[in-house]
Amino acid sequence: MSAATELPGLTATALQVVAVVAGAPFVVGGMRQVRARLEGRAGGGIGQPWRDLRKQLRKQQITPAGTTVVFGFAPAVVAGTTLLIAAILPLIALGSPLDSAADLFGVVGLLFLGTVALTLAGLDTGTAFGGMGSSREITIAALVEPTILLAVFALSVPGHSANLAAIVSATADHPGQLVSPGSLLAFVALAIVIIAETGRLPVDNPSTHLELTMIHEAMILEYAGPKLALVEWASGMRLTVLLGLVANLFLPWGVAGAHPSVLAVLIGLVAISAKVAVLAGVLATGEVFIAKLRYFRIPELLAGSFLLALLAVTASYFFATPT
Amino acid sequence: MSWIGKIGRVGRIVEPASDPPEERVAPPTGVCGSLQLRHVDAGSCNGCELEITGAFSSVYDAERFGARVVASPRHADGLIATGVVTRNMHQPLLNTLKAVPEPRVVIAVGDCACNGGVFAQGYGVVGSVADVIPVDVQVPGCPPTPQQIITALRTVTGR
Amino acid sequence: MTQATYNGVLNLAAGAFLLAAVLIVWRRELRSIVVLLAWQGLALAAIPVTEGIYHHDAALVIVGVVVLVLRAVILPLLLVRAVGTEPHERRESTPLVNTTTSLLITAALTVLAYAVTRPIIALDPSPATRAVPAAFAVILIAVFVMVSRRRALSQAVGFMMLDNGIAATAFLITAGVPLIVELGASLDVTFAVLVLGLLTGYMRATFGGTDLDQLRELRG
Amino acid sequence: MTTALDDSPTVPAPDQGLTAARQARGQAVLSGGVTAALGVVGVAFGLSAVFGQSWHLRIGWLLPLVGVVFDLGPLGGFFVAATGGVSIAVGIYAVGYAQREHWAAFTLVMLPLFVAAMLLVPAAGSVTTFLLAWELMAGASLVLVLSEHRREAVRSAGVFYAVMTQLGFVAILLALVVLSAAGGGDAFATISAHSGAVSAGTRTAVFLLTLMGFGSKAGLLPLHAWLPRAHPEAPSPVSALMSAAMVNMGIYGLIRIDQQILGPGPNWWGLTLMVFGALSAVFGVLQASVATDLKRLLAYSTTENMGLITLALGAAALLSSYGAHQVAAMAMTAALLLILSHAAFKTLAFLAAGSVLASTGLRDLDKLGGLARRMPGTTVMFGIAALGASGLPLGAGFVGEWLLLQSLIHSPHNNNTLLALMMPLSVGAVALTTGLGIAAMVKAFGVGFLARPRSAAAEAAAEAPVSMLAGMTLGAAACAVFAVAPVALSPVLRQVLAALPTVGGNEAGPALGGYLRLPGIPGSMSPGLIAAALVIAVLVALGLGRWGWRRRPVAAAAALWACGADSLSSKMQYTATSFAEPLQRVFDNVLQPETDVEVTHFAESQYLVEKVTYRTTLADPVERRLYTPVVRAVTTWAQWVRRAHPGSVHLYLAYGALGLLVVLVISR
Repeated sequence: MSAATELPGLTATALQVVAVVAGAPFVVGGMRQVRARLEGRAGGGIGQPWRDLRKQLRKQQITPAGTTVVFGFAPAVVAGTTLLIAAILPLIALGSPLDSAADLFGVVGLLFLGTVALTLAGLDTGTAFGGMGSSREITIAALVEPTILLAVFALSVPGHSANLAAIVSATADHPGQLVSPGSLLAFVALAIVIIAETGRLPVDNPSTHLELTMIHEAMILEYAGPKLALVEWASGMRLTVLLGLVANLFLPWGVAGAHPSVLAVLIGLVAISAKVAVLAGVLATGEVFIAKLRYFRIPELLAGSFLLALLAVTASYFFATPT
Repeated sequence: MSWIGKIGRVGRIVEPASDPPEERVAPPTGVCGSLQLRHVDAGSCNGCELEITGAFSSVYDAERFGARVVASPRHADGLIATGVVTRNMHQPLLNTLKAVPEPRVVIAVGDCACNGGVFAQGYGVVGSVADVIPVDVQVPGCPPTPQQIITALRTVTGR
Repeated sequence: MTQATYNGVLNLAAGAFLLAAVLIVWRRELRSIVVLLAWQGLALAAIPVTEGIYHHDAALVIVGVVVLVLRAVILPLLLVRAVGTEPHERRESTPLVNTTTSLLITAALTVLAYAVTRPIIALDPSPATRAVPAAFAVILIAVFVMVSRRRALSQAVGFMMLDNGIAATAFLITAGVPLIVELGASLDVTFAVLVLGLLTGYMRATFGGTDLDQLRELRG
Repeated sequence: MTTALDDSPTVPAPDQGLTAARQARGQAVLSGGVTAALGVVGVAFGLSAVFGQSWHLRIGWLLPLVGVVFDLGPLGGFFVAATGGVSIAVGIYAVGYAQREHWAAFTLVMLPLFVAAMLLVPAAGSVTTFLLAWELMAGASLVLVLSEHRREAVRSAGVFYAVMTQLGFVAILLALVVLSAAGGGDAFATISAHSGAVSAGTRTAVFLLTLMGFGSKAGLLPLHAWLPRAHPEAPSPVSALMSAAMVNMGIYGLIRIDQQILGPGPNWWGLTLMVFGALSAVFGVLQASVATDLKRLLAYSTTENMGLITLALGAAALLSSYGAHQVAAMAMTAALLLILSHAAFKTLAFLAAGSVLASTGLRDLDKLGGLARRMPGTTVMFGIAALGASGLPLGAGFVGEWLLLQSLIHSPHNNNTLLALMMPLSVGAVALTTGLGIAAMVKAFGVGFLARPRSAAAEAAAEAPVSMLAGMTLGAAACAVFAVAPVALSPVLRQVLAALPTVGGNEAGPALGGYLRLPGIPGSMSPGLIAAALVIAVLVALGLGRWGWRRRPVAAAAALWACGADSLSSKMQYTATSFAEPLQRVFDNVLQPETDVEVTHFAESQYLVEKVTYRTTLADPVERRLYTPVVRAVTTWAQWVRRAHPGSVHLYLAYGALGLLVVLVISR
């Protein structure tokens, strides 16, 4: 294909990345705002995370004694993997130039690469809390992996491929598959593991001040200024990207085609923003009603989601409706 | 489900915001509308702690002005110190201030923090917070009301 | 209704049916277990109603409505009444098998159900029979619940799940059972639940709890 | 022999110190050089054999009756090349290691012998030769394991290893004897020619016996127990050779005998392989994730990887028995890729662990830490190895595991219960293995190399000498190639696949181009492109982080945040034990740890705690459940046998006579 036809795909991808980078803080702010309103407060406003980021980016950078390059580069790696995922996923348009370079397994791998980078940074500080957070985070990650891969499996059965564009377009072509038990179970399982992986309630409390209850926060206690900004930004982007992934896997409407027109790209942008906003709102609303789970009850939750994913696979195998 | 109904019935309980105070401390660069604070109890009677808790509660909601209390001083833009500085808390207070990245503010809350209050010249007391570290904002009162604390915070956040 | 929607709704009902069973294994609060049971009754009722509408069979629809009223409304209400008034009765005190293990066992049972019902599907691969494994899995899970729970009430729930599963299998394999049979079965269950309610009441009066382990002390 | 064993590894007296040192240096260079040279030869022969140049050699006089037959085909060539590659790295590394550790001359001699034996095993063209080479390999490795025989742990490990490897040899011996009897010949070629005539019963017997024998060599459950004992106790270069090259011989045997010679078997063969593979993978990685001994952790990770490879082999066999040749080819490619990548990163990991051991004398992760600043080179090397072992993108193991998963999820399942049940479960097993593998490797790298030293020995660590680093660099380069450009391997893999009857023809395999494309399935992946894109993305992220840097105050270094206290002691860090404690709790009923907590109170008041001692021991449950009873039974039986040995010559003569009589009567 010539550069002329290739261009829209690239622009759409670039727009995707820019949208995630710019939008992630707003997603976080929106969720905080929803929570504040439900608690009867006024809240800091949707733009608050952006203000925090801007301020952190202008603050002094502190290198704790005895930390190595691992600690220094972990934030960039987390953010980088997330940006790459944002470039791969079909959020706005299908034809990402990286689409054939990494399928859903690759995306999961990149996600875990970011997690591992941050865990190593937590261990690198050599503080008690850092190690504690890393240990907890890696344990949850290890237990999340089976569920997430089985969910991928279940999703890849209808489209006969783990390639993202293939899955999305397959769902878009046969919306009937959405009401099949397989995809419903897969949706629930995926939702649980995404909550666990992004450190939301009931697995982790993102707004806790008590180190002993922390998981994600405990790993980044030593970060200050710009590096902290990068970490916070990255975790916001992770959440955004994963919400977008779920949205387009199960509601693949409004996604532009491989070689879209400008209008289609705009529609795609609006659509994904709306979907992510709705999902984030639902997530935040749900979080108001639940408390953090005891750490050693989390395996129950993950075992349950594993079971759901397994059922999803078997269901999508056996319920295979003659089409 | 009944919870949602309850939320609907309760509605907004936050006090209406008064218009921002005129006089401003020179805010740390970049700190416009966003202020993370690490709280240090240098030897307080916990009266000020209760009021601070109130200031960040649903009723006064300091968060709407961009102020937040964080766990790690590395994440903070400054300290919110309460109580007279006791001998045992002298060094920890200095350590905590050292751990806060520049630029940083120090907000002393309560009479004890400002001038020693009733504990001044106590045998276990080093002095007021201002005697130990440079203080940018002082919130008098024993204890100060949440409203006063929020006003002080707003002089820094500028919202 | 078209073939596609029929497939979709039937699969959905079967899936929800199975999901409810899984969640019943997962949850511990007796009250939420009962609520889940009501949802399962709803899913169960959806099956004959769908088939009735699709095959234009009025009797099936009526059966479905009866099932709906009985299993989604009356029996859960009875059970809710039976749920103890004192707070420590509200939760299933630690089950004999811990939750994680029982979830994994449930997975194994489901897979087993799918495996053993292959011949039935192969016999006549219609959408209805293709949903049979779910129903069969619910039967197995129900047995497991009855085995692994302590409280008399959650055992009653298990018993009713068992009956739901049998009914669902019947609906799916034979295009619906006669109205009178269904009524008889449902009445049996109703009486069973009433009796259980009474029993639990007496047990609570006698032992101050319905932990079935304490029944061992009845041995002379 | 005795002189060699008595040759004590102590620093010689100062007067002839120089000459002795020079002599030791010369010996080390010689031994390492020969090893590396053997490796080069192996790679050369192996590759040439892979690309169709088949080597055939018969030495009649070396063995009576049958002679020694060497016949190197593509499959054998693949394994010879892999072994050779490992040997090159180990040989170079050994030059420095042997001097540093003052290896005995005997060990120096045995190292090249061991490599030679391993190179001969896949080259063997007849049953007798195979058994000869196999026994040579086993013996050499045993002697090398015992090279630090003065430590009690080494001796017990040696005994354990000797018994298990010999039992495995017996199983293989029986299997091959039966096979050659049924196949009507000693040469593999003849047997595979007549393999159609072999009866089903014989095939089953051969399969089960080989599964036992080769499985024990590959460290599959439940015959894995020698691995976590022998590998930690052996000198690290030897551990690398054993763990990266020797275990592969078990896999080679499984492919060669059961799939190439016996041809495609019934589908329960594949099923059995898958089940044992999955069990070994999950169990191995579980033990690795709670292990605190660095080399023991790596040994268990070997069990895990061999399990994954066996799982892939089984999937290939099962799928091809259902006629899904393309997917089967994918699974087989995954197996081959995993073999190569495992060889690469496991060599590197053991060598890095070896230089840590040499410099600190520590294997216990709970005492290590802070090596990143003291041994930067080694740390980077181990990091690359750990990344490869964790199966993440940019790691050596990623491509193989990706292919394995793809082959599992794309297996045709319609109207086939077995596949429809087997595949999701195996995907779950593989996924759990990957997840726990990540945890284990993060623990090994993060606790062992990052953070602050947890003991004086770790505090005093120093970087390894150049030759050791050079050896490791080779391994690291291999890891990088497998991780980023598996395209380099595609011609080799295509040749090997073509030589395997069970998976379809030449074109069936997945195309390992710059893009990794699956045959007939919309699915592709490009590790190189991912790597490049990730680098760009990280740079972009760094750019985001520099936003507004002009307005910042100058960056500063500060002490760790100690919650207001003055300093953190390194005792406050998380150790490997505490790091793995949540996992140990979650998998409590699988691992069955024995923990006991003693709380001693002050004499004055029982409310004041003086000290708390927490002790937890993680014995291998399989070992405890399975091996202990067997060993007990054997010992009791041995007691009975001893009764028959009163030591009187006449009685022994009588035994002989009786035996002769019996034989005569029977053979009448």
